[in-house]
Amino acid sequence: MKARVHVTLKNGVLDPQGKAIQHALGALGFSGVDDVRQGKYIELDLAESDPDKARAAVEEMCRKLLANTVIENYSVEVED
Amino acid sequence: MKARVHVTLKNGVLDPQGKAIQHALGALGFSGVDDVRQGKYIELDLAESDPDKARAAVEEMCRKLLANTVIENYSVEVED
Amino acid sequence: MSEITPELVAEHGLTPQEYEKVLDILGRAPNLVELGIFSVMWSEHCSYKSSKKWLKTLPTEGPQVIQGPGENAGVIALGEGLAAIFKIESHNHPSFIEPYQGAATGVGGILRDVFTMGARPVMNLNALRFGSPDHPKTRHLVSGVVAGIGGYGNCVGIPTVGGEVNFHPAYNGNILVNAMTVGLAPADRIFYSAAAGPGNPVVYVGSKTGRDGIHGATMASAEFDANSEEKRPTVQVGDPFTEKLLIEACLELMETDAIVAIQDMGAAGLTSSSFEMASKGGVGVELDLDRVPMREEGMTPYELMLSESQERMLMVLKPGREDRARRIFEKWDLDFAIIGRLTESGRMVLRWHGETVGDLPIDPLALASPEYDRPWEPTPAAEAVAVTSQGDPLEALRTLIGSPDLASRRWIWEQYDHLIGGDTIRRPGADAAVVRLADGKRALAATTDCTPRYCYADPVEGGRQAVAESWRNLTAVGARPLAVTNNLNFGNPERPRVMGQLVGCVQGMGEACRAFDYPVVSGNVSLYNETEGQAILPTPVIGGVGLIDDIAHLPAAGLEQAGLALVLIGETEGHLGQSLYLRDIEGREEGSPPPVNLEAEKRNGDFLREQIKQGALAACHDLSDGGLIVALAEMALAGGCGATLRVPDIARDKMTQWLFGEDQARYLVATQDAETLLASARAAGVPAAHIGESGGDALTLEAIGRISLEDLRATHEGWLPDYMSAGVA
Amino acid sequence: MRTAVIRFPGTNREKDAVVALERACGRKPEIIWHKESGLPAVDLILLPGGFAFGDYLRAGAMAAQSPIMQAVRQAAERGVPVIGICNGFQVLTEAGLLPGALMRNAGLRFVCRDVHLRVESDRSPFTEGYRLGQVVRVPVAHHDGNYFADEATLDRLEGEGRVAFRYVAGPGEPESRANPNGSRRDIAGILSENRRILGMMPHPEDATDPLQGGTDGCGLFDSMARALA
Ligand SMILES: Nc1ncnc2c1ncn2[C@@H]1O[C@H](COP(=O)(O)OP(=O)(O)O)[C@@H](O)[C@H]1O
Ligand SMILES: [Mg+2]
Repeated sequence: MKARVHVTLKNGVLDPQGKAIQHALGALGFSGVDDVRQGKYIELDLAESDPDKARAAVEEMCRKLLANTVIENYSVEVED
Repeated sequence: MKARVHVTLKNGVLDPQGKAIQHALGALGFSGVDDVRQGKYIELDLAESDPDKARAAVEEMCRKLLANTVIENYSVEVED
Repeated sequence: MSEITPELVAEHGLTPQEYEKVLDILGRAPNLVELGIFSVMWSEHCSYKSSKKWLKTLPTEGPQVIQGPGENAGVIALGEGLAAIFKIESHNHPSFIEPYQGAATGVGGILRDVFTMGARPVMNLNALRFGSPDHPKTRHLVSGVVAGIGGYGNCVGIPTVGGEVNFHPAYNGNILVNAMTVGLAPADRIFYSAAAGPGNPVVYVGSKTGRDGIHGATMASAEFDANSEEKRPTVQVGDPFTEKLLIEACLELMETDAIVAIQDMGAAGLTSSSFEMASKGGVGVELDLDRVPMREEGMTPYELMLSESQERMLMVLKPGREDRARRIFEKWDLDFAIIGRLTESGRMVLRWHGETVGDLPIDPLALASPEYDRPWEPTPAAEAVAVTSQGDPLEALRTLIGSPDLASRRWIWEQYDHLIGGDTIRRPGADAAVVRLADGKRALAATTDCTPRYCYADPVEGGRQAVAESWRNLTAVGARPLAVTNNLNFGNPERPRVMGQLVGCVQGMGEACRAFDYPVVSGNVSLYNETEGQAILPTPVIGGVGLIDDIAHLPAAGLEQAGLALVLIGETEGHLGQSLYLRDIEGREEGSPPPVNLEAEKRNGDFLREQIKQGALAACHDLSDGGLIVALAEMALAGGCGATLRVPDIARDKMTQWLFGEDQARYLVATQDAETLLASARAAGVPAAHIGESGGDALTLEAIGRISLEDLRATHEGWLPDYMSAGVA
Repeated sequence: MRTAVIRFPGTNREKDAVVALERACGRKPEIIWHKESGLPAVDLILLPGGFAFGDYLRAGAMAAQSPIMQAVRQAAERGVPVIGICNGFQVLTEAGLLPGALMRNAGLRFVCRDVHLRVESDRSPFTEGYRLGQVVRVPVAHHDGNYFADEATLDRLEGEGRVAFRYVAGPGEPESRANPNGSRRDIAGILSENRRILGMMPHPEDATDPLQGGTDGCGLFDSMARALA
C-alpha cells in the first residue's frame, strides 16, 4: 500500500527557498506570484495492507524522522 | 488562487534521499517499508483567478524552473 | 494597551526589583512595547549583569589592540595597514532545540558581528561540546550541528578551518555550540557602532522582519491569540544566501564614504541594535516602525522591536548618501528602508502609523542595566591522585587514540569547505589553522581551546590552561600569538558554586593573558547552561589569533620523513590528575589538573617560535590531551611516517606517567639536527631531551613493543564515522 | 588571452578561479555580473564554484535562467570555450549546455577533501596538457555532485570520448573512497559534443600552488592558456 506524506514549514517560519523561487519567477517574467512555499513530498511503499495501521505507522515515522516538528507540519494520506 | 506542484524523480533515477530515509526507517525499527521516494512540494499563491490560466502559467513555471525534466516529473493542481 | 500585571513582568524575566527600577526610570508604568524592550535589554544575554564585574578584570589592552571589548568584535593590528577582526559567540540553546538551524544561525550571527566592522571574513572555527556518545540524543545533535555549521559557512563561502569537539555526560541536556569568525580589513577603515549626527537617517537593510525568536510574554497578554505559538517560531531559520548578499553589499557600501555607524541586528534585534548605537553615540532616535520591511501581515510594534529575524543590519548614513546606498542594496536584491532619524533628545521614540507607541530614555536603559555581584564559592581543591597500575602502554594508546575525545574529526571537517579562498595552507586536524594573507608571505593562525575537565576540577588552573593551550597551538605553527576572544559557557550563576567557577576561570584566564601579553579583545557569555539542576562543565573557550611573519618557515604538522630526531621540549613530571589516561583507561575522573607554570610556558614557547623562525624544525606539535605518546602518534599519522621512542631510564618506573602525563608547556618537535637544538635549548634554559627518531611504519617503544600505523590509523579514523553510522542521526 | 568569469549572486569561488587564471594567462579575467546581457570579446568563459542563488530549489537552476546565460550560450555556439567548475558545472547542465544532472551526494553530506582523477580525454583545450590516463589529485567541495544521466547518454558520452575525468582511488586509498558522491560511472567531468565546453565538479583552481597541498590543477589552466593563446 502506498502512503503519501507532505511536510511543510509551519506558518511564520522563514522559507528561504520559497522566497528565492518567488524572486526567480518574477525575474523570469511571471507576474502575480504572491507567495511561494516549498515543502517535501515523500512517497512510501508499505507492506502493510490495513489502511488504519498504515496511517498510524506513517504518522509515527513523521514524528520520529520525516518531519522536524520544531519547524515543520506534516500530513499523511494512505491509498485505499 | 492557490496552486500546488509536486515534483518527483523520474523512474530509473536513483533517489539518494529516499534511500537514506528508507534505511533510517529500518534502523528505527519500522519494518515493511519497501520503497521511499522523496520529491518536492511547492505551493504558490497566484493573483490569477481563472483556473485554466493559472494552470497554464504554473505548468510553464514548471518547465522553465520548478522541475528539471532531465530527471524530474511534475504535476500541477489548482484550487477551484 | 494591555495592563502591566506582576505576572506579565515576571514572564518578561524581570525581577520585582528590576521592575521597580523601570518605574523609577520612566516615572510611570511602561506599556507592553516598552516592557518588552526593558526585558530584552536587561536580559543576561544583552546586559551581562552577572558577569560584567568579572569581565572588567580581564586585560584588554596592548600596542596591537585597535579595538577591545565593547564593539561588535575585537580589532587588532597586523601591520602593513591590515587589521584582523574577530569574535566568538555561542548558540547553545537553539542548537539543542534544532541542531541544524541553531548551529547555522550561530554561524550567521558571528559572521555579521565581524563584517559589520568592515572585515571580509576569512576563517570560521567552531568549538563544540556534546553529551555522552551513549546518550540517545547525541548522534542526532552531532549530525545536525555539523551539517548546520557546514551548510551555512559553505554557502556563504567562508572556509571553516578549525575548532574542537568534546563529549561528556555533563552536556547531555545542554550542548555547546560556539562559533568564531576572523576577518580582515584595512586598519584605517574600521566601522564602529556609535551613532552620530542628529538628523542623519537610520537605515535598515537585509532580510525582512518576521516573528522569529520573540521571547517574553505570550499567552497572558491580550495581544496574542491562541495560535501564537504557531505564529512565533522559537527557532530561526538561517538564510546563508541572503547573508552572502549582505556581506557583499555591506562591503561594497563600505568602499564609499557613506556610513556613520553600522551594527548587525543580533540578539534582541532592532531593540538592542538601535539602543546600543544611540547610547554609544549619545544621541536620540526616532523610528517609524511601520517602515520596517515585514515578512508577514499584522505584525505589531512589540514584535518588530523584539524579533530576532536573521540577516539584518542597522546603519546610520551620512546625509545625502541614501540613494547611492539604496542602489547598492537593490543591486544585491536586498531590502533597504529608511526607518528613522537620529535626534538630540537622548530618547528612543517609536512611532507606528504616526502615533507614539514607545518613548524611552536611552542611557538609563542601556547603561543602567542591573549589575550583580553574585555570591560565589571557590571550588575546593582536589586531592592528588596516585596511579599504580602499569598496564600495556600501547594497548592504552590504541584505546585513547580511538576514544571519543581523541579520535579523528575528519568526518566533521570534511563536511566543511575548508579550502575555499585558496589560502588555507594548514588544513584542519593540526594545532592551529593557517590562512595566508594577500601579501603571500604572511599568514593568520587561529585556534579554539578549552579543557573543561580541568576547569571543573580547578577553575583557576583551568582558565590559565585554556589560554596557555591556545597560545601553544599558535606557537606550534610559528605564529606570534596576538590576542584572544573568549566564550564563557557556564551553568546557573545564581548558584554560588557555578558563580565560583566563572570567577575562578576568569581569574586564571586573566593571569595567563597578562603573562603572555595576549589581551582579550572580544567575547561572549552564555549562562544558565543546565537542565534539571545538572550544570555543564565550566567551559571558558579561548579563541586565539596569531600572525606568522613568513610562511616559508611553517613546520609540518606531522612526521613526513624518516631519520629525524624527536626532541621533547619542556619539563615532564608525569602529571596524571584529570588526564585522559586516568579517565578513559582507569575510569577515574579525579585529581587536580596539571599546573600551568606561566613563566615556563612563555620561555618554552618563545624559544620554540625562535627555532621555527630559524628553520630549525621539520615538524612541531604541542602536547595536550593524552600526553607525549598521543602527540607522537598524532604526528606519525599526520605525516605518514612511524617513529621509535626511547623511554629514559629515570622514567622506566614511572613509564605511564611519562607517556601519558599531561604536563603543560611542552612540545614535541622533529629536527635534522638534534645537537644544535639541544644546545640552543640549554642556552635558553629550556628543558629539552632527544627521545627518539622518525622512521618505519609503526610506533615503537624501545624494549617494550610496537603498534603499526595502520592499526593506529584504523582506530583513530574509525571511531567517529562508525559511531555516526551505527544509528539514526 | 582574455577571459571572463561569470558572477551570480551566491557565487563564492570566483577569487580562487581568478587567481588560477591570472597565474596561467598572465592577465586578470573580467568579472561579469549575471544581470548583464552581453559579454565582451573573450577567449574563454569560466563559471566558478559557489552557491548561486543559494542553490535553492536545485543547484544551478536559477542561475541557468540569468540574463547572462543567453550570452554564454551564444558565445558557446560560436565556439568560445566555456568551463564550469562545481556550481558552474551545475549551471551548465541546468542550462542544457551539457547533458545530465547533478544530484545530492549519495552520502547526503557536503564533502570537502582531495580526490584522485584519471584524465579520460586529452582531446580538449582544457585537458590537452595532461597525459591520457594520468592520475591527478585535486580537491572537491560540494553537496550536489552526484552526476546522473540515463544509460543511453552515459554510453554516448563514453563512446564519444567525452568523459574528461573519472574519480579513481589514489595510492593506498580504498576503492570505496574513490568516488566522493555516487556519480554514475565515477564521472567527475564531461565535455560537450564539440569538446569546447567542460563541466567538472572538482576544483583544479584550488590545486595550483604547493602551499595549497598540490599543483595538479595547473595542468588544466596551462592547457587552456596554451590552447587559446
Ligand atoms: N567573555 C567576554 N570577554 C570579553 N568581552 C566580552 C565577553 N563577553 C562579551 N564581551 C563583549 O561584550 C560586547 C557585547 O557582546 P555581545 O552582546 O555578544 O555582542 P553582539 O550583540 O554584537 O553579539 C562585545 O563587545 C563582546 O566582545
Ligand atoms: Mg553585534
